[in-house]
Amino acid sequence: MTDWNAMSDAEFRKEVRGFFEAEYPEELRHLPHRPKFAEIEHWHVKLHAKGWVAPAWPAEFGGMGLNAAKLLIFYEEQQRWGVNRGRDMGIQMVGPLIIKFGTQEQKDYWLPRILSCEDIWCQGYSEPGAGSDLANLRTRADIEGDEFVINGQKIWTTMAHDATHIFMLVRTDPDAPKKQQGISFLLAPMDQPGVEVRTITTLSGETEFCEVFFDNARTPKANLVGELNKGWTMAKALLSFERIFIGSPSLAQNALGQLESFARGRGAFDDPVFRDRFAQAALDVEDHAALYGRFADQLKRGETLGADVSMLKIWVTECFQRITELMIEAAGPDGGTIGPLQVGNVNVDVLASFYKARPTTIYGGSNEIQRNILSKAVLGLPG
Amino acid sequence: MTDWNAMSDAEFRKEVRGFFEAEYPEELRHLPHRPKFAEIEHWHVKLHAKGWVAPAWPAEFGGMGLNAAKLLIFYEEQQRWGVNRGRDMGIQMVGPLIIKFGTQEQKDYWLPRILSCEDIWCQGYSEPGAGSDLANLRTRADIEGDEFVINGQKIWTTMAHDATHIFMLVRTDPDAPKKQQGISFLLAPMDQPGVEVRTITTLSGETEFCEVFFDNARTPKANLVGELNKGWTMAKALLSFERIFIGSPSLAQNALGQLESFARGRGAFDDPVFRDRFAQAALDVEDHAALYGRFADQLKRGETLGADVSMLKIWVTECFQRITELMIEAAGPDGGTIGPLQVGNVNVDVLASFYKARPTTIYGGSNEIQRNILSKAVLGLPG
Amino acid sequence: MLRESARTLFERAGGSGRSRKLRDADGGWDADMIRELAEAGVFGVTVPEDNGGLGMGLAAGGVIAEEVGRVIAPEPVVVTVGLSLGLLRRLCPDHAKMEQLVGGTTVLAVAWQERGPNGGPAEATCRYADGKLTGSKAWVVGAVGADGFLVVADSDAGPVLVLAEAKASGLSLEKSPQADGSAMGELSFSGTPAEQLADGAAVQDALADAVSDATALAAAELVGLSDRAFEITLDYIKTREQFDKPIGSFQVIQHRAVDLHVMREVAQAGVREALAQMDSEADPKIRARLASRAKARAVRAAKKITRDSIQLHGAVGYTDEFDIGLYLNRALVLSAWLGDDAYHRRMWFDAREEEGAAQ
Amino acid sequence: MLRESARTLFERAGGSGRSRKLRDADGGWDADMIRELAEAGVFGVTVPEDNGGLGMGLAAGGVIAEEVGRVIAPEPVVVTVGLSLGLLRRLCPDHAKMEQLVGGTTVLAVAWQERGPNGGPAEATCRYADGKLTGSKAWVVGAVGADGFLVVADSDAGPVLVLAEAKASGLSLEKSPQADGSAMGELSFSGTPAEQLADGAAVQDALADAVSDATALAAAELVGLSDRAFEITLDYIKTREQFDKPIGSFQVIQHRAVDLHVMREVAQAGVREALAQMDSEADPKIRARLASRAKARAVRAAKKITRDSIQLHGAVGYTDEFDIGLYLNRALVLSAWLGDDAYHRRMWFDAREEEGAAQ
Repeated sequence: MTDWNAMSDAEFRKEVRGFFEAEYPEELRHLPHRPKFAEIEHWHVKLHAKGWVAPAWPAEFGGMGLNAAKLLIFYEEQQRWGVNRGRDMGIQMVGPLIIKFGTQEQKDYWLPRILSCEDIWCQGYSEPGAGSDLANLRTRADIEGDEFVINGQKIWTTMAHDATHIFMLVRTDPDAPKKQQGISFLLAPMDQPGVEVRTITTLSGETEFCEVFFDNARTPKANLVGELNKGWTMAKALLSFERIFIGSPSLAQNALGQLESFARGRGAFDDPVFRDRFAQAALDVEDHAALYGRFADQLKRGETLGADVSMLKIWVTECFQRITELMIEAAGPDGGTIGPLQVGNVNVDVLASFYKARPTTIYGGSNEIQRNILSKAVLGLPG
Repeated sequence: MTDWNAMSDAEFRKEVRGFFEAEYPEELRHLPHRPKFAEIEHWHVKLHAKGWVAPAWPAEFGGMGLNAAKLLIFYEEQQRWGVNRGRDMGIQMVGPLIIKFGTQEQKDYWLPRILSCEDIWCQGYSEPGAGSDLANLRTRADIEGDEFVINGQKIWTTMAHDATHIFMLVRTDPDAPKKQQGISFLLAPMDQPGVEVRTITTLSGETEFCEVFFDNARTPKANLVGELNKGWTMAKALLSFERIFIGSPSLAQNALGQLESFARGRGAFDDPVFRDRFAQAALDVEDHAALYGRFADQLKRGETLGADVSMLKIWVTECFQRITELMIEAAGPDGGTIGPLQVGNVNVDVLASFYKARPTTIYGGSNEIQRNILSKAVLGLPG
Repeated sequence: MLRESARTLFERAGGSGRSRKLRDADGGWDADMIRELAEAGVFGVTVPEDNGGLGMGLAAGGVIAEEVGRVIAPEPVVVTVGLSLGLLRRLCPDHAKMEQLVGGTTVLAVAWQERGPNGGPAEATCRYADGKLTGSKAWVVGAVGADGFLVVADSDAGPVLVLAEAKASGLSLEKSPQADGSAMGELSFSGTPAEQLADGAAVQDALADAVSDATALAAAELVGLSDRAFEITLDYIKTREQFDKPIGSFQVIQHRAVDLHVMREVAQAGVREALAQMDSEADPKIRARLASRAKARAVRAAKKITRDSIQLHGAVGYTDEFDIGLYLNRALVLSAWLGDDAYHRRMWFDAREEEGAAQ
Repeated sequence: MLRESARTLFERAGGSGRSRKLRDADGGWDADMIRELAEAGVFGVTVPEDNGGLGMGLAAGGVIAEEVGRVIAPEPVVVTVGLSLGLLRRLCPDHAKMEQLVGGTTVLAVAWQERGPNGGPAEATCRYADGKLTGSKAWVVGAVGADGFLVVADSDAGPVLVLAEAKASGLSLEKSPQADGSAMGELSFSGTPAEQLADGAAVQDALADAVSDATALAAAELVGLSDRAFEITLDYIKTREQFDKPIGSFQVIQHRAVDLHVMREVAQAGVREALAQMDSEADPKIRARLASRAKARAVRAAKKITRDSIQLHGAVGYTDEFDIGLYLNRALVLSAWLGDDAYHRRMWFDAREEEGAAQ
């Protein structure tokens, strides 16, 4: 087994880049939508054979065992080449959860199935009454004999209609004094009569999000991860890496690249006002990347990231939105047109970018929630 | 006595304009600072002789008795010609207070002295701990025999160092259950041992604002206006006309005119980016004026203005600030220079405008407070 | 009066729910609604009474356009009032099509812009000769469903306005799907027979004036749209609870709502004033400047209000289930049509400079 | 290390209180402080060790400039490190003035821009012939208090860099008072004797590079200023009470504080990165682009942070008694000097296009 961490950063980057460039299917580069598993299965098989499905997992569980520095390089190269992340909820969320809090039996059973994508996972956190206020969740799981019986509803469950399993936060003690208590982490199969999935159509007509209804759905007691009623603390512990990931400059950088080629093709740079606004957006992204680098360096030095990492997400998602708004402006009379707009030999789907940017300030903890967090945890403001 | 209200709007405007253009001293036009009384006394004498000192007061008390429509015209012409408002706290604030809530004795004694400027008034509302939260005021007035004994401190008292009298909100019942209760309206002479005035230097070096300290200062009980402990309600009742006045487009319009002549002189309009930002600012002012006109029409129809008039102040003060920021931008390398900058035969004091615009979002109820008011009183938002 | 009757008409027909259904069907409009609008006098609002209209003026048209915007109705009200009747009433007020347009028995789309090689607007090259059109036209709003096209083309005698029937030979229509479910048309003519309605400099003048009308009316439509989008959002933040209280009780949400409210009020006042001033103004350049003022303001307000409304709705705002997304999408289309805010700020400034220089 | 020693030096001398005292005195600087800074190696930070400097580079200079900004010190650190030593170390590293500048025994201001008839910048026409200068120069920072001037002028041999002593005959200095209490100078020369230090194209190249250095260092100074202005404001909103609680407990105030915080962090990261990249870059055009990136960001952040800080302080922020106004005023001066954000965005974009075209 290769010790990737022993390589120099440059060597490792070359290795990763080489593999992606040689092996990643051209037609899957920079996919504009989240694929169903069937669409990317041929790529997953290659990745699995290479042993690269789970870059962050320890090698003993079948991962690459990358340290933070190497992991960032891996993701940077993935984004650079437009490699789809695949159906990676199992890899990113459930796997680390089980590795950290699971029993030996849970590790032995679930981890190989995640790597092979025999099981495909979705994440059941949000509920209609528990979005920004996640701890307000009401979906209940009551113990009956050897099983949990689940009743309630999850929402914004990404790709639930193409998942075999769901990992979820459920209320196991409705009488706990604080609502953050009495929440547990549960795994459950989707293919059972008590589970119903409905896709949600977004305002751009996409159907990546779902509602999941539980009507006496069942899962064995063995599928409780960690201690009963301790799910909230575990969920928070999982967020560390997620928080820098969601603040990465890549989405904004890609959009900026698209904006630039589109604007150039359409002659929008002839307009000094447009140039000024482009320059502002480009500098916003460039300086964000500098700040991102500061946090990435912290990770590389093995330090834990504090709450201030949230600022990356605030800044970059709002940049991303402004960039896509400039794309619409550059499109002029075509600014309301759906689908790719041709300029020279480039196709840019202006509205797709605009729509993609919209929810980024809402999901992953809305930017308002992030500002609340920074205000209290970083600036130490009262109340 | 002329019945101005019987005139057509056009006739009246002509009359007012004619008088200002013929009589107003050229050297006092568009004064950049608030004058001391001595500086404008010669103008006041003319105005007093004409009977035009108090346009809004009823004719029986020596005013012009203008209705809302005529009053707006009067103020519009005043602003157009750059006629200084004079030391008008007595006219604008104390007079109407006494007319509405004063006794016959108070009317007979004070009103003529206000008109002649024998008494010059300042307004004692804000305190160090009572700015946005005005009802929090702590300056006390305790009855001792025939007098109130005043102890405490007022701040931001405009031109107190050039006033003979102060009208103030004071706490007369410290034990009232709500802090809005137990506040009274009091008139007091400044020229006594218990009153000390200190000017406040602003960040631009001006000294229009003062602190006023009361150390066992005295005023006769007869100087209580209205009922004891009912001052808060009276203060609010006085605000109606003030609220549209503070939202008038004139400050922003004047600044825009200065910006335009400066930018033209300096060649800033050669830059399309500057043109775009100028156009935005100019349209912001133009459309604000349209909205202002809607409220002015309401007044002219004799309607009372609701809380939504606050939106004028929010919009126009923020416009004003943006315009003065553009002036600094147009000044380029002179953007940090104090005093008038010459362009052609025009002198524009860029920094003076910038400084003047700064506190407009703070005084008269900060824009944050205005937004709180609109949110609750107009939009009906809870909490 | 006009406002109330237009609002009642739209609300009775189902309000924005009707618009959603039409979008889900085929993105077209409702012929019955066209007739009802015609009966209410909507299409003839600015047409002189002698020509069968109400003879009221652009400000009255703006009132109607605001109501169209409030329910995001897909019917081509602004296209008809501003463009097709805007051209015909100026160039050939006695043509039979006038009555049909006012009466709602026909719809004509207007085609005058052309697309250049880089995809953006370009010099017009479409030709009319021997009764036939050759060339192409882009960004034709209302093209799908129109009975015919008013086309501005070049001819040996200078600019001409011609009428081509939708089913004329040699005419092809390419549809470009829009965010709101409508389609914009790109027309190609190869020897398409067309009737000449007018020629000479008058055509360019009338076109400029009709485009000003349509621009100002589109601004009014955006004002109505923004107004309703804000109402929907205000209702939502009063009821949606998080952390055990309505999100509208959080100060940050409150102040943002206030800012949107102020923006819509400024937009409404500014746009209405601009339209009223256009009614008492004959100079086409000043009318164009006023139209630019209106559109620059309306687009700016509508963009901000609809985008912030999505954010204030949170995740549900991003779903098709909630109406607010329909308003965002319609605002995208109306903002792009006839020039966005940046474009109109430029036009406004240039017009102002020109007036200043002329003085 | 460098940061700590600079900070200690300034704090021990009285921090921003010292700067306030100097402003109230005559708006000049403190000769003792100049000497102390020189002893700490500040002026020679980018001067090669062979010439008596620390040989560290621009990023290290930026660290010092940030500390200057934090206490709004009036000493001409950026003028000396960026401009006067920036020119001399490139053009005549062995000149005696080098040692004096590094040693803090002399201060030279640099004059290269000229004012045109409309008051804005214009083509330079100042001439040097027969050992004498004739003409005028504008926007000379540090002119009051400088022992001499490095002047870029035209001569028969092309551009020259010359040195004129402050007391030279035929030299007059007009002071233009600045918001921060300092004075900017306008110089007039009529046959003023001056020593030629360098000539030819090298002068223009060195000037361009020195201006890039000074621009980037001024950006760093603004970063330090913004940093401290935000700290002061954060402390204030934690303690100032209204409605019986600290104003910093209101959500609207909190979110605004967060936005300012994020802005200062982005500015700090961006400016530091730009300076570090300038250190490993030889191409003057790329260095100019990086300097523009830094200044555009720093000015934008400083404007927003100092202006919003006044608002967050409320009425007291508008008084001279509170320090926050000093930061606003200093930010005004540093923003205008060497180009504001709009100017540098334009420079940045143009440089980027040129690089793109060259590839």
